[in-house]
Amino acid sequence: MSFLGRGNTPAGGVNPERVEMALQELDMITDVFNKLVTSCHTKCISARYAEGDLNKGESVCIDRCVSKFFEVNKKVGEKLQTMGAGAAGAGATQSAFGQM
Amino acid sequence: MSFLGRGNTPAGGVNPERVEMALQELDMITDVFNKLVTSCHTKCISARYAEGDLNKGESVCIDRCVSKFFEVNKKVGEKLQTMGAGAAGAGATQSAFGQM
Amino acid sequence: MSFLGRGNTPAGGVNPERVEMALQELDMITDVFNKLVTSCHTKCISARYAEGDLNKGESVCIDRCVSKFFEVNKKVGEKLQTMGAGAAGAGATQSAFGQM
Amino acid sequence: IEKKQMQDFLRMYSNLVERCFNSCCNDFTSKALSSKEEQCVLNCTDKFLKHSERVGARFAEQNADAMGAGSK
Amino acid sequence: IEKKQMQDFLRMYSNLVERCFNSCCNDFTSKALSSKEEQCVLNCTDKFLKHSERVGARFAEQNADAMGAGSK
Amino acid sequence: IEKKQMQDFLRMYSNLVERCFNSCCNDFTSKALSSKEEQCVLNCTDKFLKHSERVGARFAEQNADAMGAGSK
Repeated sequence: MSFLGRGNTPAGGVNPERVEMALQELDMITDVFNKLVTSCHTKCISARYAEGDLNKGESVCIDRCVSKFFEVNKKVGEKLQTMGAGAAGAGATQSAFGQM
Repeated sequence: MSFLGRGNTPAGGVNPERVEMALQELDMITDVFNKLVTSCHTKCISARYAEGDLNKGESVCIDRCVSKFFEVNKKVGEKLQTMGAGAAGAGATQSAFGQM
Repeated sequence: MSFLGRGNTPAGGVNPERVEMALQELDMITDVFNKLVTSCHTKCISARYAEGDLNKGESVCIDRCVSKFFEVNKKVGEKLQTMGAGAAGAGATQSAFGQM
Repeated sequence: IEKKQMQDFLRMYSNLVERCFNSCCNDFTSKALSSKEEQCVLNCTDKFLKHSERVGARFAEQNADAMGAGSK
Repeated sequence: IEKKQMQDFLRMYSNLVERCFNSCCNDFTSKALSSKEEQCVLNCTDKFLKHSERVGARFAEQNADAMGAGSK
Repeated sequence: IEKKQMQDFLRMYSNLVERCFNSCCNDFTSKALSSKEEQCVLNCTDKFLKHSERVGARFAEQNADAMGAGSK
């Protein structure tokens, strides 16, 4: 699965609704990416800023941080699916996680 | 008053502007609700996550937290009204808090 | 330079694209202003709220805080320019900082 | 409206991931989730949804009360 | 534009509620606001608006200075 | 799309200013940036961009892996 569980985009012509959906998905990915950047920055980067380069420890930490974040994303997605995500989100869950 | 001080919606046909306003109001309520969820989560939920259920203390805390949040909302609204909310917001204040 | 490096607006008639850009710029300035308010509030305002007025120390702190924030904004902008801001942002950097 | 619900759901989802990641993952000596971290994430998700539900129920009650008071 | 001002105002309002709630309310043994909490909320609101005004005034000055420097 | 990139860039820029200001500036006995603060801001900017790049590279890899696994 891709980050949003949309591995295979259905083929087809361009229509406005599809463009709209793609933009929405892009927004979502940007949002997730920004959260990832912020979380791993907090976890891995010392706030003293004695130098401008990433040191070895920070670099390794970032790699692991991204991995774990993806794993957490997967676990949360699975958990939401098994719970049906409550009444309100149920329909949306179907479509967003249908391909995971 | 309701959360946004709009107890009584005026009757009338559907027009685009009204739909737009309703969507804006919905956005605002969603925003407030999300802030409420986050604030009460911080105040009431232990970050250890030893179990998945809300315990008794957490549940009671949530109920009180929501009550207090509404009271604070009311106090802030009243205070803004008495202050006129400064030059810029004055017009907006009128319309948003006119029915409180 | 102004905060966004747009000292001189080119003359010309009103067209929708220009209005769109102006609104985008306004959004950006609002965003920066809100961040400034929040940062300086954190740095300068005691969270005890024993009184409603700003005391002398808080007032002086706010003035300096705004000054420093602008300086930091300038330094970050210059740094981004010299770095070319990486591959992705390069085009955007051109247009946003061209007039600094 | 439907589009908005979808967006709200996705935002809630990414907030949940962020929150549970930040609370549960503090050891970066390994790139795999430990079983302790995994349990923490599951509990965090579970608890957050129950929390949101309870807040939502109280929110609705308060709003209804306020409406009632307003129309008196 | 007008719609945007309204939105900005409402966002400011909800931020203010959130901020003052978080700073002033830490006791959840009761569901009513204590008089101490209430005073704190009023001061917090008052101070926040004065703070924003002052920041706004300095912001405008700095921006004007920067503009002036740019057109030299 | 282009407009969106511009917006994302500007948001990144303002986030960077906020972050580096908050981390580096803690002394308000003067209104000018000290040379120590200035160096901190430069390092903070530099490091943040390198951090974002590295996160981006890992993000892309993980996404590609996930896609591959999904289409198996």
